[in-house]
Amino acid sequence: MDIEKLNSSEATIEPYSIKLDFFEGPLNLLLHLIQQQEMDITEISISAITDQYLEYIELMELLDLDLASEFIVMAATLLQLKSQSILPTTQPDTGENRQFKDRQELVKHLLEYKQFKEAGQALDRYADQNSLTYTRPEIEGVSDWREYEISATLFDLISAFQTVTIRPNFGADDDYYEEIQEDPITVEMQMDFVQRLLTDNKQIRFSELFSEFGSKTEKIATFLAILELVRLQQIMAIQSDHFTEIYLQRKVA
Amino acid sequence: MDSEKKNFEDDSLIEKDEAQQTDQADLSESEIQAILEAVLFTASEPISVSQLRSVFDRAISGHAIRAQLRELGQFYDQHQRSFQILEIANGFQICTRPDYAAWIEKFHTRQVRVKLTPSALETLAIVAYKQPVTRLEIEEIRGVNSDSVLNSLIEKGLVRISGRKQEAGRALLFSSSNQFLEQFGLKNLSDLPSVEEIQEILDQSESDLNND
Amino acid sequence: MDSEKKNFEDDSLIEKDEAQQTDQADLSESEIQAILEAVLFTASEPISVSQLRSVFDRAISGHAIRAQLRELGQFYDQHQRSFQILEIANGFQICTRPDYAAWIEKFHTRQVRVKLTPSALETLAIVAYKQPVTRLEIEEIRGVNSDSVLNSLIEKGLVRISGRKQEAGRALLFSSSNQFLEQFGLKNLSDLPSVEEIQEILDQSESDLNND
Repeated sequence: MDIEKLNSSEATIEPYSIKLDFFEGPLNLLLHLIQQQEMDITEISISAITDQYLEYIELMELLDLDLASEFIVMAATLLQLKSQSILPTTQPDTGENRQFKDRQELVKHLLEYKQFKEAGQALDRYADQNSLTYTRPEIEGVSDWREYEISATLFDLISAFQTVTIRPNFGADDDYYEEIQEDPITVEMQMDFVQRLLTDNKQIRFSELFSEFGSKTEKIATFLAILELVRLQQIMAIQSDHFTEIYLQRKVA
Repeated sequence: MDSEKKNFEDDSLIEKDEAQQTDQADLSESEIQAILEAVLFTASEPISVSQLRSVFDRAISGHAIRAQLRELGQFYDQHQRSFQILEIANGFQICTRPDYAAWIEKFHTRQVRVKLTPSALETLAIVAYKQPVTRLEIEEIRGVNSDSVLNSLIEKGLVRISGRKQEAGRALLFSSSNQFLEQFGLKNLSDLPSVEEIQEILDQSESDLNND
Repeated sequence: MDSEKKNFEDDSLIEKDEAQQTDQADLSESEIQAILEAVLFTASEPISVSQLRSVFDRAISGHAIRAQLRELGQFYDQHQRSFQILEIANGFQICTRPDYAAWIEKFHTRQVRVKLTPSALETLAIVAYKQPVTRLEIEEIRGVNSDSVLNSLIEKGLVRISGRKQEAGRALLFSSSNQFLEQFGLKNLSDLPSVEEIQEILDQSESDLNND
């Protein structure tokens, strides 16, 4: 992994260690990957899911996203489960530093987590429905319910980014860095660029934003700019269904 | 909780002449209904049966009050009024029907809708279904530190500290608030969607999206 | 009564274009009347005919709007609803009838008395955490005279006089009451969140705000 190299050679990106308050945990990422592969949770292949998970974590590190320690613990757990599945009988369970004893336990936990996640989504529909009924005017000030909307999750954004860059060994090409060192594109510039695009257009496709760019630094800068604008509540990322095109639009106050 | 309210009203602070004006002894059913309507009409939040009873110095039973509210709601339904009586957050409230939302929004500014992040929603769901629950229990299910999301739910008034675990550690316990019920349009906690209902709701929203 | 809430099939309405929902071309008179009712219901002040016309993109005449408002008012009168339509200050408003004023006032004075002001809450917190505590100690912490707020807490039964200080002066000591515990859903005093825990929550909220 060339994270250090990228950081040292890329001064324009380094100051942007993005703190994502809406960061979801490793279980959420696992569910995301399972859904992406259209797998049944009870049928998951530990080996395949571990590889995908690690690939994802690498990309998040490369983007210098503030990675919670839970993601690393989960990576270690998955690796242990994977080795256990390869050597099922000869490897006695040490039980140290891992969240789940075996695959079955992981599946059970994922199912429980999924249920609460879906309950949350159902409650969101209740809130939608409830917002259509109006009451008599309040005597005192109304409480402020505003919170930034993000219909597409962080993982959706990263997945979309993954598809517009070269996968899976994105950023591993040494020669490439020589070239982009000179690149003047900064995250600020891209924030400005995206905002300007959104004054002329009501909506833009996430993928279109990248198609016309050449270098990876530009793509990274654009991607980080999008995350930052979402965080600053300037724009919204909207996805009508899982794994479909993500649209960006200006956040209406 | 009811006992406090009883104490408040027993404390003879009510003016004598007011008591005369609001003598409930000879009220007819339709008068009771109209009084309930007037009280709900002037309230901007759900009012509990106990609160409504106190208007009548508790001389009228909760059963009778519910019966009148039901009749009132049926009247609004039959005459196709634009508002209805909803049972919400352990109380009753007059609200407009969803069909009129678009018209109301043409005149009044659209009400700000509860919009939580996916992490906040799943944390709220854990609190709502498993309450009372500790921070650690929430984190075990979510697999990620949940301090800031929990604090933001408390700050929004959707989650409240409801006590302490009696066991070792005496960790704080978290529960959902009445405001949670109100904002999500739930009668009470048993009104939370069941596993089957959740699936139905999500399937429904998916097919809505696909129809677009 | 809960039919609306659970009517998720209907919420395809949300997704549709708003203009479609508010097409005034094919509205019947009773639909116009119900829309006017919904708009007046959600308003806190009189609404002029011209403002009401704008809801229908001025496609409906002022004459027709007045006619519907008159009919609506007659409907309320005939069915002896507790509210009426009044023409005030060049506009229309739904208001409760004067007959119900005493009942409404009775309800709202109760409400106010159950709710605590921020200064009452602050004083109550000091009593709860520092008990037994003297009036002087409370005032030192709050930096303001706390006589009346303390009296009102005693009157509400949330604070009680629990004794006298053994030292010189023998000042009165104040403690929280059982009613306080009940009202806040606490089993006993050790259920109160610790000062550190409260501080943690407050710090977190502050840093959340600063991050915005």
